[in-house]
Amino acid sequence: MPEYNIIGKSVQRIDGPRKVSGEAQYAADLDIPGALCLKVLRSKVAHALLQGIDTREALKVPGVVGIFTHVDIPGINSYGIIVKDQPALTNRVRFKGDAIALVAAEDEASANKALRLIKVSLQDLSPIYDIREAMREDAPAIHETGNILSVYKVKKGDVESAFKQADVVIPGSYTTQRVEHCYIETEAGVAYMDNDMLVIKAGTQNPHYDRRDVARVLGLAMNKLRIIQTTTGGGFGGKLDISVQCFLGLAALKLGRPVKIAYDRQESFVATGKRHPFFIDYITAANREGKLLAVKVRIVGDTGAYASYGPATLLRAAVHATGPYEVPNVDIEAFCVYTNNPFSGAMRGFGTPQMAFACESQLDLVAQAVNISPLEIRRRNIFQKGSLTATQQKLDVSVGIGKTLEAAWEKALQVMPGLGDENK
Amino acid sequence: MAQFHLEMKVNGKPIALDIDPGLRLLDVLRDILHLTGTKEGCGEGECGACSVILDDELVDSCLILAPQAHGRGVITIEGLALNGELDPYQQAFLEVGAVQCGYCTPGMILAARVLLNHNPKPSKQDIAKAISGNLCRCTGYAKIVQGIEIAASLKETKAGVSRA
Amino acid sequence: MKKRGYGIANMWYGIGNTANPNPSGAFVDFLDDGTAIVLTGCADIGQGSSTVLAQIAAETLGICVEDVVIVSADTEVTPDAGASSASRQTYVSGNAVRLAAENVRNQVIAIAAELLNIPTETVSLSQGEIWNSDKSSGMSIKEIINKCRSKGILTLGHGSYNPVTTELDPETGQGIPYATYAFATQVSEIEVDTETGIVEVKQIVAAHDVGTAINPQNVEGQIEGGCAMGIGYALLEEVILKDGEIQNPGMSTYLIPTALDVPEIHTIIIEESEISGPYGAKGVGEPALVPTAAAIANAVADALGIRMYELPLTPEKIIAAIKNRKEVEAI
Amino acid sequence: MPDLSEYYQPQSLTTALELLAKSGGKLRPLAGGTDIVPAMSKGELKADGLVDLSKLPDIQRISVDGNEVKIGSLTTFTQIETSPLIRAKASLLAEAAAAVGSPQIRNLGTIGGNIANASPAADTVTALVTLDAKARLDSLKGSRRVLVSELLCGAGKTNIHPQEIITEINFKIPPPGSKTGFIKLGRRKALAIARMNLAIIFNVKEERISFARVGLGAVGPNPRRYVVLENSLLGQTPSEVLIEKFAIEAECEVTRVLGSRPSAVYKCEAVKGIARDLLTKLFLDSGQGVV
Repeated sequence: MPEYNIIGKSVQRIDGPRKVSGEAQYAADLDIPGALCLKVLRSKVAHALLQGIDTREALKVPGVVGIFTHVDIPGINSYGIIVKDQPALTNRVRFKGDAIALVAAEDEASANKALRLIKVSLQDLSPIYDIREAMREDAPAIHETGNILSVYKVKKGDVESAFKQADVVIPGSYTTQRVEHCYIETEAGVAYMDNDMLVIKAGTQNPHYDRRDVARVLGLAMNKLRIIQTTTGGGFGGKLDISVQCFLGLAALKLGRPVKIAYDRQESFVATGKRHPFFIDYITAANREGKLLAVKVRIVGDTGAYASYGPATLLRAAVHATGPYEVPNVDIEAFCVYTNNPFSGAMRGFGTPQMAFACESQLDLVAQAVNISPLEIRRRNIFQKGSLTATQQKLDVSVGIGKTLEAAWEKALQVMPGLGDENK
Repeated sequence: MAQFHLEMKVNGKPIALDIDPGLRLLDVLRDILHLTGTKEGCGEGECGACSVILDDELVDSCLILAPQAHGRGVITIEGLALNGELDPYQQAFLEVGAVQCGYCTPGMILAARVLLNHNPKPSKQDIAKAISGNLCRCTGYAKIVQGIEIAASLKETKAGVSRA
Repeated sequence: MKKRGYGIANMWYGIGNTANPNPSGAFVDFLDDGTAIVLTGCADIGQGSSTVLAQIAAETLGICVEDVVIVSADTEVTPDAGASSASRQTYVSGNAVRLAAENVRNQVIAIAAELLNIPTETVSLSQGEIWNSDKSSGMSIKEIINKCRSKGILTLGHGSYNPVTTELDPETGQGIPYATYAFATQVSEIEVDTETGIVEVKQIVAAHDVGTAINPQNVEGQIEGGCAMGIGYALLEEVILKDGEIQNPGMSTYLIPTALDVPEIHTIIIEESEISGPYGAKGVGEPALVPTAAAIANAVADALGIRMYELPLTPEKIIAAIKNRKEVEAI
Repeated sequence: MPDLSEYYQPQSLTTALELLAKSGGKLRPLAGGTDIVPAMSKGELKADGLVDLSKLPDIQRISVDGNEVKIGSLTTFTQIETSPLIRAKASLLAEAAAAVGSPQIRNLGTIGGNIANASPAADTVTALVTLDAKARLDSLKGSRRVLVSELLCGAGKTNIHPQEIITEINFKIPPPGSKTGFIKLGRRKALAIARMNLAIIFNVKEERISFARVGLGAVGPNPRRYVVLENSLLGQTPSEVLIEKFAIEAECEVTRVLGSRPSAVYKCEAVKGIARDLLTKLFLDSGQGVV
């Protein structure tokens, strides 16, 4: 182990002093004199075609400076980190919360008043909230590509014959819930023109991606758009997607005036991505010594109205489905499926907390079936140096699972007196 | 709408303003006085990011109308550091790594200050209770609790320095 | 009646995007007064990446961390560092910053070797000085950079890094999705009230292999925060929909853990050095959360002797499961 | 931002009452504001104007008058929680106040506001109905005292007239030697709305329970006393068997009240847990909660 001067030292955070003093400026703290207030009109229905928007009454509200809809998008009206399927302002509603119109006004009260006066006529489409229904062949398609957005497979060996040879075969079906990131700072930002450069300042996890998609939506050259990340009050995956950026850019560009937007907590809930709810069917096979022989896993993830990070989440879930264990035979399929629910995207763990719940529950059930302890079944199956993963990747260096298992157990025995009793 | 003549002390300074009485204390602090260290997180008194000290007690500034603070004293995070020097609470938070995204930090530090004013030697449980109205999504609270413990000991050693 | 249970869960987590390029770039400008500016696209969203990148730059340049300024996440001046996601910034952007800093360091070393008339292999930078093997040369880094400037050489470095992965076969998924993996084990102790269905997490032990911990306090902070979020995931949190509409869009109805709901978390950092990582580092952001709910669910099953298949483990579900078992047993 | 056309901050009760009387129901009294302010900001509640009671003198006091405790209606939860008098004479009320929300909310929220808000789960209201507390309501026409339990008439509903202000809450100190306690069942340990709450007062004479009061909240539309449960304690000797019997009685009562409501399955079971916890504490901890 080389000796370092700074690596391995708990130096104080370089952003700390400004955060403890209250000086750190988060997006909503930015004060730009003369900035217009932006508000978004969001759909209250889940699935519909937009037939018309009448903004005439709303535009008469004193203080209202501009109202924008899908027809005002100068570039390509779609974005998304993986699949460009989400419109900035939509003409087809796919979930309760989809953005339909953007109001810019001198103050918040006028903007809110205008929101109430915008008349939207919609042709209802039948909504699909149930993922199994969405997967049916005759289900109405939420996007042109069909409702099954992606299927990922990880296969090796021969699972069926392993099941026949196994001493125990244990099935389990697991369900996980939709979760909100709930960072304490909600989405916010400001935008203004700096000569011919459009500048957007916002809380974000990925300014360079923002630049790519905002430039696309606004029809701007990428070098005419500057995204500056403001001090960001948590993300956890929820600030990877575009939220306020296109709205800010559109209004600043169209009106030539500085603009500001801040979601309240409710809008933050309604308008941004969630952790994917998963339905997991998991079958584990092992021999009587508790050595894993095979797993067969089917994962269905509800990505809601838009892809966001859904495909990446399901792919990662498939790749990690075995847990950190040697399993010679695997048959894993993961489906990322559209519904008319609020969209799901990236959240801390990207599909793996869901899989850990299923996989680790299964492991305890197998241990019980072959009458060994939860610790022992893990000891017998964890990756070692040289192990092959489900994708046949050989793990050569830095395989610390053996050490974490032993260290955690040793510490647990010390601090949890009750643990020793039952595992002796 | 009739304006309300609001007089209060903010961080020791007398303030007199004619305001719309529907403004929350939070709105006056942030939008009129530009004290943006006080954050809005939920708008319903759950997260505590907007906590300020009102006459020695911790309150959510999103839960009261500014006129309710009329004639009273308000301390915000900006009122803690003196001449640019951080106070013991702020120092302790930095030392133990109690700050991550920092959005809950001003409220947490003010909660710590109120606690230590009432109870100079709090137990871990006392601290957890005192910050139970301040939600943090980053830290898991452990280092915040530790920071407050350290602030308590710093305060004790620098009893004269404390401006509490 | 209150019943105690213990649960264990492991996890692994591939660092970086899955089987997809996810490069990161960085620039380093080493200035005449011995301070440095690092330009990186990496967004610090509270996890502490700017501090970690400053440490990596300072270590590589042989200066103290206070002499490094990080300019981050501004598309006009910083290179693309990809997303602050996939627990990748310490590993990927850390490598980019390390490479950029090494780039500059090598320039400084070359000039120093020339001036001191010693082989470059024995020259190193540390504590603001030029070292010849294990002895200080008495010459400061500042002096060398000044020399560079007077010769018309700017000490600028750039670096970029993309984790080594392969595509996955579309039918079998075979391939190398990630360059490296973080690992962890968590053990939880819980108490469940068989009448109120309330689960109280009493303690969590969390051992995480993060490779080299560049900043141990930050690593602990990530683990503690991850465990708290995992407790919420296991027991409290659920966005409830009715016909596609969120029924609890607020913090008074969508409940995350308070300071009183998070127990003592015993963190253990395991440093299984990763050869391709910056100074051996991997990552920790997401892994911190991944096994927590699984360990709690296993502990609840241990306490009750009933396996729960649906998250979150609400009091209602626990009571229903206990009743259900009683009915089954009665038959 | 709450849209207000009128805002008053009277310095005397008479002025406040005059304002309310004149407004013909348009003005609303504002106590701590913890419920009204966010509801108005979110547009869930509309009020043309407010009469802010925060500057009224003398309605933030806790005092004893003979065998009666009097609490000014604007007394905050924190003041109640930390009042030596309440802790000594009616510890269940201090415990209930301590169970409300968070420190910030307890510093602002008031006992009068908690009654007027009429939430089915209001923590201090469960304690107050168990104490048979009365509220004093003042208006220009005079004042009246009403049992808190009679003032409440459904979730979010009260019999308070628009011109009236709750000015005081009073209750008789439980008989000497009484034990009292409060327990709350919430989804988390702070900032939780009660799934259920339970308050108990009892007195033991010659080894038998001679006096008993039991209040439950978040079962029906308002917290109230449950005489059946009180009777199940009366005349009995505190024991583990009695705890068991009481828990089962509580289950029966909650089952009867909730019928086939979706929450019934859970609450019927859970009430046994909180009943057992609270009674165990009160029976076993000899010093606990003795008045």
